[in-house]
Amino acid sequence: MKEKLQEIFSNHHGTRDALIPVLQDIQGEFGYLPPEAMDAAARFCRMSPVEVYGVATFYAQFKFDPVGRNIIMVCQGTACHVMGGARILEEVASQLQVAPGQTTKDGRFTLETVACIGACALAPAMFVNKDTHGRMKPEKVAEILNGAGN
Amino acid sequence: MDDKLTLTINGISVRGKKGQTVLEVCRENGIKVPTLCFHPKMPPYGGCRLCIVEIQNMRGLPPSCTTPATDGMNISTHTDRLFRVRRTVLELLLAYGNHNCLMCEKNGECELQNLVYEHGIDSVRFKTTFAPKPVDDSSSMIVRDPNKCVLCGRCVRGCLSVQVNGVIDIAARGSDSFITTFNGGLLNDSNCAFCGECVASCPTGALTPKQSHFKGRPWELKKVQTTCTYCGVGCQLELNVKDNEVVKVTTDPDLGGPNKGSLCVKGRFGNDFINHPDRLKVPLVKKNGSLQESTWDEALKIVADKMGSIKKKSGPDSLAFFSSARTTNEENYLVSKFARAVIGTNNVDHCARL
Amino acid sequence: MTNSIEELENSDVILLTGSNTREMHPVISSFIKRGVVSGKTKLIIADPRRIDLVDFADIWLRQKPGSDVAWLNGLMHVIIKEGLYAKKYVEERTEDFDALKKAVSTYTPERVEEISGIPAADLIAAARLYAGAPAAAIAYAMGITQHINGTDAVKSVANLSMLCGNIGIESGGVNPLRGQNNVQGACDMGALPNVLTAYQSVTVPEVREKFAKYWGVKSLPEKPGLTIVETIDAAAKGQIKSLFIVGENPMISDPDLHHVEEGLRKLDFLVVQDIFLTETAKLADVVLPAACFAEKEGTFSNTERRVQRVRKAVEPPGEAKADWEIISEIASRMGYKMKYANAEAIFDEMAKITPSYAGMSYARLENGGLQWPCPTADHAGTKYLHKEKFVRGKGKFHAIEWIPPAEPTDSKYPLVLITGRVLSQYHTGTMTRRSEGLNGLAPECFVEINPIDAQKLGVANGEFVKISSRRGSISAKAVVGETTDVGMVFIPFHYFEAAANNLTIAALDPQAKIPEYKVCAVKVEKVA
Amino acid sequence: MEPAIRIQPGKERQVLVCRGTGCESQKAKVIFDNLEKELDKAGLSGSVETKYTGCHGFCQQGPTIMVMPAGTFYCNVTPDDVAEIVETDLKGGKPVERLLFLDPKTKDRVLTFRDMRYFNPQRRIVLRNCGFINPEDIDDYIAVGGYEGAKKALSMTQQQVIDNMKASGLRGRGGAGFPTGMKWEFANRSVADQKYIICNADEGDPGAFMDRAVLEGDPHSVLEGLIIGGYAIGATKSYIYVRAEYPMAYERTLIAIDQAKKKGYLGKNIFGSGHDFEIKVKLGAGAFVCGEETALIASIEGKRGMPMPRPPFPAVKGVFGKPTNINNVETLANIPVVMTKGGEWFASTGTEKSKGTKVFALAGKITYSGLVEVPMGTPLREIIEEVGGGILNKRKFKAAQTGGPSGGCIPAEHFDVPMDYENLTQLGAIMGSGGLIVTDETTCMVDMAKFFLTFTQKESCGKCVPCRLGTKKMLEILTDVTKGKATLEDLDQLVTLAEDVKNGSLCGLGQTAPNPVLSTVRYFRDEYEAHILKKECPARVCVRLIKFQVNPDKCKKCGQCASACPADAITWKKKEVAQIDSEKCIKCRSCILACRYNSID
Repeated sequence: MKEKLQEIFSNHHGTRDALIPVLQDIQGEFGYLPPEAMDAAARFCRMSPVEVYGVATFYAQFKFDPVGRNIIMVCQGTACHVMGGARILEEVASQLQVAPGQTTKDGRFTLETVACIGACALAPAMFVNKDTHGRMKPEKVAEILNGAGN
Repeated sequence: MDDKLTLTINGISVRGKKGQTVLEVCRENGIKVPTLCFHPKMPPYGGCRLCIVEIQNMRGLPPSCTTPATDGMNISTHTDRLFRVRRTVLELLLAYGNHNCLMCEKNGECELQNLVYEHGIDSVRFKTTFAPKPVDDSSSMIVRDPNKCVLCGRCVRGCLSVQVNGVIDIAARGSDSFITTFNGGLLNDSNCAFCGECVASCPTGALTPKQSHFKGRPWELKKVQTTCTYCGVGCQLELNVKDNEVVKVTTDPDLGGPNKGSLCVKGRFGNDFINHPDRLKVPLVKKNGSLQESTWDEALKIVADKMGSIKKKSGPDSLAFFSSARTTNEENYLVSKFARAVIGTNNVDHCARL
Repeated sequence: MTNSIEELENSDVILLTGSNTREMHPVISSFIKRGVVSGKTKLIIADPRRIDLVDFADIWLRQKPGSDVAWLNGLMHVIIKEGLYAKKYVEERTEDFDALKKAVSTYTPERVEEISGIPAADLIAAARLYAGAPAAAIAYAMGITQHINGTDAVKSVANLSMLCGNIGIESGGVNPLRGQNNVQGACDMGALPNVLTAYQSVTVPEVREKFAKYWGVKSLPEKPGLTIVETIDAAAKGQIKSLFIVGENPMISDPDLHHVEEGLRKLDFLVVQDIFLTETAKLADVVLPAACFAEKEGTFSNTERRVQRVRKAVEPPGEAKADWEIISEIASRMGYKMKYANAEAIFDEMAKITPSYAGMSYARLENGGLQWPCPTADHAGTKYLHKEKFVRGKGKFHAIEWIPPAEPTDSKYPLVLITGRVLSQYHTGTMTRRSEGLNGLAPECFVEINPIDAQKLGVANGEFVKISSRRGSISAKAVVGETTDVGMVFIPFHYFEAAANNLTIAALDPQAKIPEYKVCAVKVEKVA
Repeated sequence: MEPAIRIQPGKERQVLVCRGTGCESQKAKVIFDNLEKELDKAGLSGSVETKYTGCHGFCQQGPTIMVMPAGTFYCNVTPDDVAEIVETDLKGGKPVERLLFLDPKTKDRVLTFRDMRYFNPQRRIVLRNCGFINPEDIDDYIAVGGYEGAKKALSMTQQQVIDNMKASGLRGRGGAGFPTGMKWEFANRSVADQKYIICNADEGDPGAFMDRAVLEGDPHSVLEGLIIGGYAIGATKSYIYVRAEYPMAYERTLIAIDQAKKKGYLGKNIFGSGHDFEIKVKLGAGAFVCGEETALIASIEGKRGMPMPRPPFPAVKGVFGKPTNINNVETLANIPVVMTKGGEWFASTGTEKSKGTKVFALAGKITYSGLVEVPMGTPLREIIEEVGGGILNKRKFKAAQTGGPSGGCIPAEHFDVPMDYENLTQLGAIMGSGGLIVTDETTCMVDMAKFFLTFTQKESCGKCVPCRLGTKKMLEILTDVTKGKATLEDLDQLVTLAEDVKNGSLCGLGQTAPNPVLSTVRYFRDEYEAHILKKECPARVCVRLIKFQVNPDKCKKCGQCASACPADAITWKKKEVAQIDSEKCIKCRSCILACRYNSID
C-alpha cells in the first residue's frame, strides 16, 4: 500500500486543497478508503487524520469498506422516481439480498443509489459499473445482474 | 483614521468600531442576543441560528456573529419573526436529544437550559422520535454523551482551531452528523491529549469531566482563581471547591494570564492529588531508624537544635538548602533569606537545572 | 523568555529546538500550532526525536544528541557567508562580531553534517528560512541546556538570534521554556548559590551590604555556595552535614541515583518538607508536612516573567502548613525573628529590595499579573526584553567551539540515551502519579527504540528490556517506533520503580553545573 | 438557430453520431465503429466524413444519427442498421424510411430535424453546438466561430465587457437568477493580489442535466465563457467544479483545456493579450449542497462542504480568502454569444426581465423527454404539448415541477404561464436550474413532496439547526401522511415548520427545501386531506393506503393488469373484471401503472 500511496501523492501538491482529489485517487486504487490511507493522506495534506475523516464522511462518494467486484447503481433522481425508480431499487435489493450501501456476501456486488446521473430521458435508469441500462423494468433486473462479471 | 461606526439597534443609535461583528456591537452596548454556537475564543460558525437578526435592506435573517457591522446599519434583534425561528430551533434541539436536566451534570450552567427558559418554552410541540446513541465513557477524564450534543461545533473548533490537536471533527452530514474521533473510535483509543478544551467549550452536558460527576452542583461550588502548579506556562484556572475539596477545574478566557482559557491535561484533570489520602498530615520524626508521627513542636525543636549545633560545630557552609521550583516566590525568598541571614551560607539551590 | 508566549502566534519563523513542546508545554504549543495553521508562521524544528510537532514543521533537522553547538554555528556560517544577517543591527547594537565570524567560519555545512548528521542542504535551507524572516523566535528547553556544553549552546542560540536582529523585537527573541511552575520565580528570588534576588551577585560587596542591612544581620556570606549536584557530591565526601530540602525529590530527579543515595545517607541530618512522603523524604530524619498550591497564598513567576497570584482554595490536610510558615517558625526558633502576617507581607518585603519586582504588589497582580521588569508602581511591566537596547548596553557575541559529549558510545554501551518527560506525568511524579487520570494515561516507564535497533536486539514492541549504563540498570517496556533514530533510545525519568536517572551521568556543564541528562551511553538487552 | 456546419474540405457529406450519455449507453460507440467500417467497405471514406458529437437533446429517441448537410435524422438506430443507412442513404441517396422519426400526431415520417416538432419551437443559444460539433476537437469549435468572443473581449476594457454583459440582461442560470453583469462588477471592484472565477458544474438537482450536456457536447464554450469572465473581473485563475457522477463531462473538459492550452488560449499571455489565465478542474465528491457557492468554495479548499453565512460574499472573500466569482455552466455557455453578437442582440430574446433562452430538462410523464432550449417566456403548454409531444399514454396533465428540490409545481390551471423568473416565483415554483418534471394523474403530490424532502434532508449539510432537524421533522410528518397516520394538526404543524425552516435556515438549500411541500399544499391540499381524512391516496402511489382491489365500476376488463403483474397475483378472463389475490400481491404497483383507467383502488 505504501508504494501505491506514494505514487498517488506524487501527482498532487501536498496542501489541504488537494485532499479530495487525493482521496478520490485512493478510492480509485483501493475501491474504498482504508484507514491507513486516510492517515497517510492527512500527513500528505498537512491536516489531522480526523479532519480527513470528517471531510471523507461528508461526501457521498467515499466508502469506508471494501466494495464488491461489480458496483450496481440505481438512480433515484426525480425523473427516475416518477417513472418507478424505487421499484427497480427494491427489485435489485431483493435479488441481491442487500440494502443500498451494502456488498453481497460473495463480494460480487455492491448496491448503491445515486441522486441523478443526468440520464433522465432514460428513466428509470440503473448502472452496472460503467454500463447504463435505461428504461428499466423490474423483470429486466435478473438478466442484467446475471450478465455482470463474477 | 476614524474607525467609529454609528448603527441603529432596536431603534436606538449606538456606536461600534470597524471590524466588529453585529453581535460584538450588540454585546458592547448591552443588547443581549441569544447565542449557542458562538464562542469568543473561536472563529465564528454561524450554525445555530439563534443570534439571527433582521437588518434593513438585507435579505433573510443573517447571523449577528458573522455579519460585519457597517455604518448606518439598522438592526432589529428581538422581533416576532426572530423569536419564532429561535423558538423552533430550540424545540427541534429538544425533540432530537436527551435533555433531562434532572439527570444532567450540566444542570445549572447549561446554555441550552438557559435559552429554553429565556424563550418561555414549557413543552415541545413536536412528537419526539429520538433514538438514543451510546455514550462514550471510555476515558477516565471526559464523558461524551452524543444524546446531549447540539452540534454547535464548539468542541471541534476548540480542538482544531484553538488547541490545534486534531482529535475530533464533525462526521457525516445532515441529521446523521455526529462528533467523531478518527475512524469513529472511542475517545480513549484516539490521539486525544485530554486538554479538556472541548469540555470547557461545550454549552450542554454532552462533554463533562468524569471526575467531577456527582461531586457538586454548579451553584454549590466556590470558584477560586489561581495559577496552575505544573509547568512554567503559568496558566490561570479556577479551582471549584465544595466542602473543602477541589472537585473540578474550570477556565475562562477572562481570567487573564497567558493561557487565554486553555489548559493541558495536567492543569485540567491533574489536581486530584490534592485530596489524595497519602498526603502528609503531621510531622514525622525518625526514631529508632523509622519515621514516626510527631508534633510540630517536637519536630521543629529537633530541626532548630540540630541545625544550630551542626552550624556551631562544622560552620555554616556545612549546611545546605534545596529550595523548590514548585513553591511560591515568597517561600523561595524566605529559604534564601533563611540560608543566608539565619545560617550564613550561600549553599542554596533548587532544581532549575534538572 | 525574552518575549511573551502570545507573541509566538505571530512569529514569521519559529526555530524550536530541544523542546517537546506539545507534551511539555502543551498550551504554548497551541500558540505555535495556530501560527503555523494560519499560514503566518514557518516552523523549523531541530530535535533528535521525531516529536509530534514535526508534523507542523516546514523543516526538521534531526541532529545527533550533543551536536547543538555545531549545527547552530553551521546556521550562522551559512547566514554570514550568504550575507543574510542583519548588518545594521549587528553594527549598531552588538560587539565582537568578528570573533563570532571567525569562530563559525570553520563550521561549513559539510563539516556540520559530519558532526550532527544534518544534511547540508537542510541546514542551508533552514538558515535561509530563519534569516529571511522579519521576526523569528527561537524557543528551546532542556534539550539544549542539559549537556556538558549547555551554556555554550545557549550562548550560540543568543548569537544566532542577535545575528539576525531578532532580540528586542516583537515576536522574536530567545525563549527558554521553563519546565516547572516556578523555576523562574525561584531563580528570581535568589534560590541560587551565587545570587540574591533579581540576580544580584553575592560577590558584590554593595549587594551584600544592602541585603545585610535590610535583613538586619551583620554580614552575608560572600563565597558562592554549592549547586545541587555539587552539594550531593560534598555530602558524599562528608563536607555537607545537614541538608534541608523543600519540595524537591533528588532521589528521582538527580543524575546517577546511586550516588545521590550515597550522599543523602551520609548526612548527619536531613530535613524534607513536602506534601507527600517522597523517595527522598523516606531517607529524612525529620519530615515536615507542607501545604500544596491550592492551600496557600502567594505568587508564581512563569516562563515569560509573568508574576501571578496563587490563591488559597481549601484548607491543608491535617496539620500541614504553608512552607513559608514552617520556615518562619524554624528561623524564629533559631533566634532570628521572622514574623509575617501573611504571604503578601513577604512579597512586599521582597519587592522593596528586588529592582525588577519593585513596582509590583498583590493589588497590581489582580488582572493577569505583571511581567518583570516592573521597576515602579506605575510601570506596566515588560512584554519583551532588550527593546531598543540590551540591558548590558551592547549585545555581546561569543565565539563558541563545539565539544563532543562526555560519554561517547562504544561497543559495550552502543546506544545513546536521551531522557525526558511525557505529557501526563510531571517531573518526579510526586503529584501526577497520584492523579488517577494522569497516571492512567502513562502508568509505566518505557524505552523508545528504533525498529532497526529493535530487530537487531530481537526485541518486539511491548516486550520488557533491560537498559544498563556504567552506573546502573533498569527494566522497562520497549516501544518500538520511528520517534527515535537508529542508535538512540529515549526514556522518561518520572518513574521511581524504573528511574532513568539510575543510568544518567553526573557530568556537569562547567558553568551552569547542569548535568548531561541528554546524552549517555547505554546498552539494551532482552529480558530472558 | 442552426450552427454553421463545417464539413472537412474535400468531403461532401458528414454523418453525425450522437454520443451523449443517453445514446452512448445504447451502443453509440459500436454504431460509430460500424459506420466507419461500412463506409470503408462502400468506398465512401473519401467523400463522407464521420464525426461524433455530444448530446443534441433528443435522448428519448436515441441513439440518433444525422446526415449533413441534408439534416436527415435517424432515430433508435441499432448497430445492425448502419449497413442499411450507408447502402440506402449515403450510397443510394434515399432516406431509410423506417428509421426516420414518426410524428405521433400526424403519423408521418419526418425527414430532417428541422421539420421536427421537437426541434422546431426551440431556439438554441446555449446548446448551439451540441450535437453538431465534435466536443473533443477544438478546431471544430473554432470553425463555428469559437473563441471569437474571447478575442473580442480581450481587445476591450474590462468595464466595456461588463457593460456589454449588463446590457444583455443575462441572469445566472444556476437558480437564483442574479444578473451576471452585476455579479462581475462586484468581483471586479474587489481589490486583491489574486482573484478567482469558478464554473459551477455541480449540477445536483436530480432531474436536470443541461450542464452535463453542455460540458459533454460543447466544453469549449464554457472555457471561453470563463476566459471572458476572468478577464472582466481580473481573475487569472479558475476552477471548474464538476460532479463526480459526470465522468464523460469531466474527461471532455480536461481534453478541451489541454487543447486550449496548446493553442495559447489558456496559460500565460493568452491570445497574445498580456492576460494570464489558467483553469483547473475539480471533481466533486457527491454532495448536493456544494452547488451552494460558499459550500462549493469550502469543497475546493478541501473542507467539508458546509456553507458560510454571507456577508462576506464570495466576491469579497471567496476561495482561499480571495475575491471569487462563480457562474454556472449554462450561464457561461451563453457568454461567448453575448460577446460576439452583443448584449442588445441577446436582450432581444425573452421577456422584459428575463432575457435570452432557457434550457429545460424535460422528463417525467412526457412523451419526449430530453433537453429543450426555448426563449424565456415560452408558455408551459407549448413546451409540454409541442416540444415534449404531450403526456405519456394520453393521461391527464396534473402539474409540472420546476426547480427540483428547491422548487415547486405549476398546476394545470396555470398551464399557459409564460416561463420566466418572475412568473415562476409568483406561482411558488422557481426557475431553478431548469429541471422540468411532468406529472400526471398517477403521480401523488404528497409523495412528490416527500421525495424532494427525502432528498434535501439527506443532502442537508447539518450545520444549521432548522435545516438539519427541521427537514427531518417535516419528513417524519410527511411520512406519517403517506401512511395515513397524520392528523390535520400535523398538517398545520408541517406548514408552520416549513415556514420556519424557510426563514431560519442558513443557506439556499435549507431556505428552499420547504418549497415542494409549501407548493403542493398550496395547490393540492385536497390530496393531503384525502390521505389524512380518508386514508386514501388518490393517485394510488402511497402503498400503505392502497387496497389493491379492482374497482369493478371502472374496470374495462382489458387484462393489462394481469399481464403486468410480476407475482401472478391477478386472475383475469376475457370480458371479466380482474381479481387480485391479496396473498400473492407484493404491492409493487405494476398493475396500477399498467391500468389506463385508474380502476385499481
